[in-house]
Amino acid sequence: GGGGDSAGGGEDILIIGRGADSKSLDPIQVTDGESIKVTHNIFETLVKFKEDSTEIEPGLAKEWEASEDGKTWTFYLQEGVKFHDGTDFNADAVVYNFERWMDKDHPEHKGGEFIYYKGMFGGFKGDKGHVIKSVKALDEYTVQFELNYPQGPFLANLAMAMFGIASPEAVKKDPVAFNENPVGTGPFKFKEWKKGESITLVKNENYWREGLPKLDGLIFRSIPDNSARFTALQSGEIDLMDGLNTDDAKQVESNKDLQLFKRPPNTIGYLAFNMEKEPFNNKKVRQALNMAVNKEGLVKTFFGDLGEPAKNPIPPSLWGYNDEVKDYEYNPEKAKELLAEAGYPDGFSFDLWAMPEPRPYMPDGKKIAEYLQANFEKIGVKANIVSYEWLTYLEKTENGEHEAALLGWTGDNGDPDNFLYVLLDKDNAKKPAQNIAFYKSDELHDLLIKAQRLSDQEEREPLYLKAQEIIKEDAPWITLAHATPPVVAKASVKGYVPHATGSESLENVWIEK
Amino acid sequence: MTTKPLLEISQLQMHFFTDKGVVRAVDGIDLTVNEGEVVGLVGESGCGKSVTSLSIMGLVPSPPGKIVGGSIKFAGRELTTMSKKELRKIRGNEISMIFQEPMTSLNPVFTIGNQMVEAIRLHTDMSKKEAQERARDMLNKVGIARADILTAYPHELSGGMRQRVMIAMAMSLGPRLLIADEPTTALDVTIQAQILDLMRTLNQESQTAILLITHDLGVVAEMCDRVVVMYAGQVVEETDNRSLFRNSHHPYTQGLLKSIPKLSKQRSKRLYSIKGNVPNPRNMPQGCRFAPRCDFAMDICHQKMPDLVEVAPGHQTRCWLHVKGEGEVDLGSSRSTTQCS
Amino acid sequence: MSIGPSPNTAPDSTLNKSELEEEMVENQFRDLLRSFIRHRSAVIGGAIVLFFILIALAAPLIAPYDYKAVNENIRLSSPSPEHWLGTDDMGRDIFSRIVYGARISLWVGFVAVSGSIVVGSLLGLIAGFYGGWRDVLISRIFDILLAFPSILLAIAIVAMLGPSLENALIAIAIINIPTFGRLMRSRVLSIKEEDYILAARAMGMKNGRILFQHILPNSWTPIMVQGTLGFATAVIEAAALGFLGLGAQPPDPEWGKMLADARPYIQTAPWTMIFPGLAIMMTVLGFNLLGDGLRDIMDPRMKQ
Amino acid sequence: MIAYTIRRLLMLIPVLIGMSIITFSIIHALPGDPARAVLGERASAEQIAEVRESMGLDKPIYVQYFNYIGKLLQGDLGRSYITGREIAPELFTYLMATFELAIAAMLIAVFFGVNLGILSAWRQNSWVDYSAMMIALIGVSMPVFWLGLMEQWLFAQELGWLPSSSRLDARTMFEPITGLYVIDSIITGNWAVLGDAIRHLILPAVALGTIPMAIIARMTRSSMLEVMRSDYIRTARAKGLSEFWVIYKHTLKNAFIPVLTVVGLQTGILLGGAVLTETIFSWPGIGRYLYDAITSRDYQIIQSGILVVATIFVLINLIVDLLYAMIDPRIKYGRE
Amino acid sequence: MAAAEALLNVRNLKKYFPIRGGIFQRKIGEVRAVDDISFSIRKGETMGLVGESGCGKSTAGRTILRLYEPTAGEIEFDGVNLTELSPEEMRKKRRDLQMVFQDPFASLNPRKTVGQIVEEPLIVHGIGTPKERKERVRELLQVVGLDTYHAERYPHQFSGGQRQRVGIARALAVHPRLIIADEPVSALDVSIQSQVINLMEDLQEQFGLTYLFIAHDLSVVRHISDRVGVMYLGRLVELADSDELYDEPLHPYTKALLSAVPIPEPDAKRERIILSGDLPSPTDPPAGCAFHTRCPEAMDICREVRPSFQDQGGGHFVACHLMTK
Ligand SMILES: Nc1ncnc2c1ncn2[C@@H]1O[C@H](COP(=O)(O)OP(=O)(O)OP(=O)(O)O)[C@@H](O)[C@H]1O
Ligand SMILES: Nc1ncnc2c1ncn2[C@@H]1O[C@H](COP(=O)(O)OP(=O)(O)OP(=O)(O)O)[C@@H](O)[C@H]1O
Ligand SMILES: [Mg+2]
Ligand SMILES: [Mg+2]
Repeated sequence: GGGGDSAGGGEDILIIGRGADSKSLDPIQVTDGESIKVTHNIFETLVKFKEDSTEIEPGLAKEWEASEDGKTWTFYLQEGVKFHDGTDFNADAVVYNFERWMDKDHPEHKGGEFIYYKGMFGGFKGDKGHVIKSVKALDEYTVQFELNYPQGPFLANLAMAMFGIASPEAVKKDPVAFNENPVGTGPFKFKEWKKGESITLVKNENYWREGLPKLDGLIFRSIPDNSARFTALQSGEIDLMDGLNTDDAKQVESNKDLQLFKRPPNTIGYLAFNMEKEPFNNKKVRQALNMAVNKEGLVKTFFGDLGEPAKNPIPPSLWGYNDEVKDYEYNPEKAKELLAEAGYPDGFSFDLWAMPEPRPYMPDGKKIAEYLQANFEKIGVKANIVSYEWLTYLEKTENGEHEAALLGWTGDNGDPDNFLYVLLDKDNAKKPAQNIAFYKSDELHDLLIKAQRLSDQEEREPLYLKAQEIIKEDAPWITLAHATPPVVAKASVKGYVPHATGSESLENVWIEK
Repeated sequence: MTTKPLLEISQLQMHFFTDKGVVRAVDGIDLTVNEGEVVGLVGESGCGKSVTSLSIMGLVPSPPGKIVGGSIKFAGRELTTMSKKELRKIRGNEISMIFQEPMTSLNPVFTIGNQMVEAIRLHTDMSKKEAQERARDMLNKVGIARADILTAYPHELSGGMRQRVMIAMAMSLGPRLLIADEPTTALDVTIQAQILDLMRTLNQESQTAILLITHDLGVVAEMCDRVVVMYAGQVVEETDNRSLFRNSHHPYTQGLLKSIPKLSKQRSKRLYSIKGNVPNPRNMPQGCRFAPRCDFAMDICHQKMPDLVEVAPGHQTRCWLHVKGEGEVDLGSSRSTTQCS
Repeated sequence: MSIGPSPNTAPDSTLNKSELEEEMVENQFRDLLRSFIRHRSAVIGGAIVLFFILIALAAPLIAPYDYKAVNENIRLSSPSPEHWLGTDDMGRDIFSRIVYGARISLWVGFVAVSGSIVVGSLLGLIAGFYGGWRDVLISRIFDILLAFPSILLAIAIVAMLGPSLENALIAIAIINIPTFGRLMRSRVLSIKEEDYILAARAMGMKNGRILFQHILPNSWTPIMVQGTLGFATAVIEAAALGFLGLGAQPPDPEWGKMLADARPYIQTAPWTMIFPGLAIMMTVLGFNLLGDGLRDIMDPRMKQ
Repeated sequence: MIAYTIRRLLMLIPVLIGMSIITFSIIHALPGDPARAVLGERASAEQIAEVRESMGLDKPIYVQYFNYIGKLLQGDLGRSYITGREIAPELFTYLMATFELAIAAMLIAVFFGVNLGILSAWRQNSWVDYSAMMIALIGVSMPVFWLGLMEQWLFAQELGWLPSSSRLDARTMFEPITGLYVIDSIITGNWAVLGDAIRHLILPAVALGTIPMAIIARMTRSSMLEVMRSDYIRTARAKGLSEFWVIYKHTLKNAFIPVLTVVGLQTGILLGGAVLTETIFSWPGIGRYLYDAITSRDYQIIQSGILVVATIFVLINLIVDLLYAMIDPRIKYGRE
Repeated sequence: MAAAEALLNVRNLKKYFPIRGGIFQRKIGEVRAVDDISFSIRKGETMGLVGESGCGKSTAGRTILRLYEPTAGEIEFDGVNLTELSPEEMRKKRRDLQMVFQDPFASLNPRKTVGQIVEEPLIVHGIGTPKERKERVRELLQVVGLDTYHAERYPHQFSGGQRQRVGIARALAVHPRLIIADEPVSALDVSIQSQVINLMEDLQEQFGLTYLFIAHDLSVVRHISDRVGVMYLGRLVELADSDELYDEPLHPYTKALLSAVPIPEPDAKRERIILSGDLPSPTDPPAGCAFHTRCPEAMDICREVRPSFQDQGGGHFVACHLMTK
């Protein structure tokens, strides 16, 4: 690259290549991964996930305690922390943020959607399922939460990057423009946003953790095309990137100047049968189709080393994963027999819905559909591939307009409930449904509800193990793969640890000279 | 008037080699223009008048046009073999040309002044100012005294004025020969009268020889000293003005003269008309090219092409009736048979 | 009078009786055919087009493999005697896919262009012939459609109707309507002023007859020429939509979609990208050559 | 002329109203709910309903339309549904990126196109003519996205001569003024950035400029040939002018008029139609911006963006028409 | 021609074409192409109309046929006021009024065979069965001196003179009573021109046709016409019997026009009147007498008062103040 006013002149700036620009830099308004990747470095949460797991560690709160009934939580805040605009971080700031998020009448709530708040804490103030009753500042550095009822993953939720604490002053100044001028307490300060091109963050010199961040700045640069982005990495225009083409991974491995990271799998990609429709209301049909799929081949083709065949709906890195479950074997012959038993000796034809866009859990829905199509053809089942524009796709599948549809899920907070209940419980099979298989098993429902009410992980685990067996037998899905999204960096990038949730704060990263 | 030949064309053959075959647009014509003389070139549409004039200027589009024989001598110099550069020196300088369409012959995007000065400066070493002076003089001479004429664009002038500008431009370097290809055909009679008047004056004042191409015999009668009649790419008759109208020899010329309604005469019952049409230039009749339309055609006419022969001093005709002592025939008494296919 | 024959005064207009007899045999069609054959670009273009049409028709005979047979063991293999143009990321034979793809591209071109010709010409005819408010209205509609960035309009239409080959086809037809409409309108406007139309009126002819007997038959030549060129554009537009994932759906081996699918392998397997692109280019080139040639043949000014 | 300009500008109004109606209808016919687009894939039905209400999407379409137009008349392009940001400044940056690309492409196209066309016309029916026209024909036959990809493959990947994406090297810190980087870097005298900006421009501009270049070459040729056949060129030759002058003075100026139309039309098309090139070269331009808006159902952006692009398109055509009058004195608008 | 009854009476006919401009394309002026002309044509006679290019001859012809809607005035054809007919009535009426055009190339549809072209008026007016029509076409072609096998050919296969014959055959097909011939021979070569003129004269005799013959060639008009009208800038300036007009022109414009015609007689010595300047624009015709700007005899009154078109006796009409003095 050319020289010029190069910010790199002696400074350590990490340039991160990614597929799309951010939509907003106000973390609470953010629903897309690309936005979070940036805000994660500008904002901090009360508690946070450990660098390499979903365990919780202190963040802006150095300590916390919960009451016996789990309904009162008290957080003791770090002292001497300042927002990037120089204002103080304190209990009032925390209260302000939560009030803004949960109170629909709050002046700075207006015009925003606060989707994650609503999703994780059961609605807003006054809503029936709302978790947080009140947030109070006990003193300058102590905040107390009163909950309406105990919530198992409460802490894990608070650790989500969306709940980064923003400077009240900055928000008040202009709540809408805030998303273009984010002010947090994080290791990096917002500097510039060239729309569609790049976002530049610079080191927060007053960061409260000593010696951090190690870098002088971050540049998030959008390069939509995977190949182009990889080229840019190879030519040194960028230092680190995600979204690598499967087949380029080999090149990375053979290139001494590059290193490949695999983000711990936290996803599932699946093909859901609409069990409300013929012939998928027939278990044998679903099982037969399961047997028809050459999962190894599929993963090899589309994920390469960056994914693994899935037999369960939850990724293996999660607690409660049942490794005992045996997947359906790839056996077209047997599948055919089974199909005949089910009353379809000559097969049948159906619409196979495929996602129009790459998602983290499925790099290319349409191609995978094509692959499945070829697989099914071998047992006499004809799949017509159908696709809609992404939002339409979601809407239609939620309403059960499909016969069989590809979809997937990325975990939010490292809890099996976040996969199994959300995606497969009969509670969620009401249109518009998250359970787009419309799989309604009372047996499973009982297990999942029971596990939800328990707060002890050890007690919950066996219930989830059992649940996975039931699901495998009923085969509402073909579980296809758990993707391990790759991150490639120059060999000189050190201290980078990809996190399962898809974004991380980069204060520990440095560039070796 | 001198009789020194200025332009001598002999046996010129100019053919077009097109997709559909060879068009012998000009097929062996002879033509002489003496200094200071006005020579008329008449003939029906498509007989090769324009091609002849363009051949003199070296402006026939090539390909497909090609001079395949004959010579064009101007003031003793052979034009057909001359280099392009030398030819360009003569063009616009010693020989100038004006065209039929006054509306399209001037470049619409440049001013009159620009276009005139360009020509003047090209052939002289006048300064721009001098050239402009000369241009203005010339325009005055042709009767355009508008003060702003030099900065006017062609579209701001009427057809008659444009044609005057063309004449002024052509005359601005005092050419020895002016070729005028149907200069008034597109103009109205009253304007035509103005232009012809102007040309006559110029010819008399500056002794510029004029080759006047037209199909209007009236114009010929008024303007020319000598007349050359063309038919289907060939000269069929050449004589002085008076004897053309009084004593033409070729049946085509005679027919032509008789088929024009006369302004002076009272309404006559019928016009004479030459039967048939001009032959297809790709497919000329054998023998005399006029034979298929000729009321007096003999066997020989259909078989052999007659030569251009002198029937009287300065009077030549291409007709079998006038060779081998065939003598003149009184055409006036013949019936007019006019219906044709 | 300018040198060179004017359009209507083609030299053969003056015929003798015997020559007329000759020309009798040679009707206009033969005349056209002859100039067609003389015209190199038309012939080459016609040959390319014909070539692709034949390929499309005989696809099952020509294609050595099933165009949708997946085989992950031979994915991305480079051109070889078995797979002349190599295989794609699912191990499918690229040659076979391109051969079948010809069907799609030609089909899209044909249907989309016919659609826009029919609708466009009709609108243009009405606008040009009747004038007045109809002309204002229709011309404004054309203006509006033209002012839209056409590819975005196509994208929006496909987004509205859902991505599929049929919808891409509709979108392409719609965005090309003003091209034909305007051409037709200007043709009609100029023909309307021709003396033979005035003659038809003077003779007491009704509008409908004037329109269909006189104006239409004299307008279709430029429309057909433009149609051929439009065919080329339509093939590219279809490929562009396919490239954006808005055209043909899998497993249809649409060329643009093949290109999009091949994008990740631009470095590792460039052949997946080169050949479908060449196929598009050749087809489009064929139609462009043909259209150009036809235009020259039809346009007497271009005649030498 | 002024009356003409004003009339043309007034004529723009029905076109723009028509466009706004069509865009409005299309986007409301788009399946998929913008409210959902705001909320993402995990939204609940009642959330969506709420958002619809807050966005005014529950009102009858014509009410929505008039609301929109009302704001527009006050110069308010609205805010993005999804990010809540004001559209105008954002649109401007994207537009400038596209402008820079389109201008570069047109410069390439005009320079090569016109000269190729002249060469071709001048040496009509020679091998020079044939090869120039073959190049032009291949140019129009090449899908721009394929050409772009091939360029990337060859010049960025295989040869590594030029960068394959973006407008500037990511490490380059640069404060844009006009948003046209080339201009900005010249203004600020920042030559390194200028070089970088130009290097980034080359590949996409060539890809984008190829089709207009080919069209211009063909147009120039046929227009030159036609003019060369005209009477006044014969007059020019009859004056004894050399071939060079005949072509470059007398023919070109006349022949340029239809070429200008093409230039205007193509510039307009490039401004809105560079979606594919922008996608391939990661160029943050208006085409890509609108494409993303369409796929993410950002009604406001689609609506306002398309209107702006269309206005520019029509304005460019108006400018071209006015330029005619400069080249061709016969054209005096408004006096006809 | 004895005082036969008038077939066509044109009274105060005007045709103005609007000129639009300005911001709203409003009418900002008008071309007074035909500006108040009156004349009549008797059954069986040929009336000639001459004048310089752009003076409104064609417009007059077309307006009479209501191919252009008249701005004002009356056209009475055989007792019927054409201006009052509905479009459909007018369409039917066209059987009686036909037209022959100047350009034999442009006035025939290049995609129809000659047979179809000649047959078409018959179809349009619902005359005869297909078989009868074919027969009539054959007959018509013979009448105009073409061979019947020509019916199968296309116009481009004919020469100009032959095409003009086709145009005449087409006009004759429906047995019209009046033919307006708009410069029917101007595009033809002299040798062909005489063929067509002879043909038209023969047909007139044969079918008792009435002609309005428009031309700019004064010799041709003189040859064919019984009476001649001279137009200048949309107005009739003189109208008289042909011989009288040519021998005794009264209007200065007519005089100048006649004197300007080149005569194919090398020794014909004439007093030539060369007019200065060009035809003024019909958008902005001079006040008073339209000709005063070029008139060698212009007087003060000519600049102010438009002279009336008056009979100077014996049906010799002139619009000139010199006459009214
Ligand atoms: N460029 C050309 N290619 C082929 N044939 C041509 C070309 N130019 C002229 N001709 C032919 O040459 C012949 C003579 O043409 P020319 O223009 O000299 O006729 P003309 O006597 O000037 O006729 P007019 O009175 O109509 O001007 C015609 O048959 C014409 O068709
Ligand atoms: N459709 C029209 N719209 C506007 N003006 C017209 C129209 N037709 C004719 N004119 C104008 O009316 C005037 C008379 O035209 P017209 O064609 O009647 O003249 P003309 O005497 O037939 O001339 P020519 O001898 O050239 O055929 C001209 O100034 C012409 O420009
Ligand atoms: Mg000529
Ligand atoms: Mg006329």
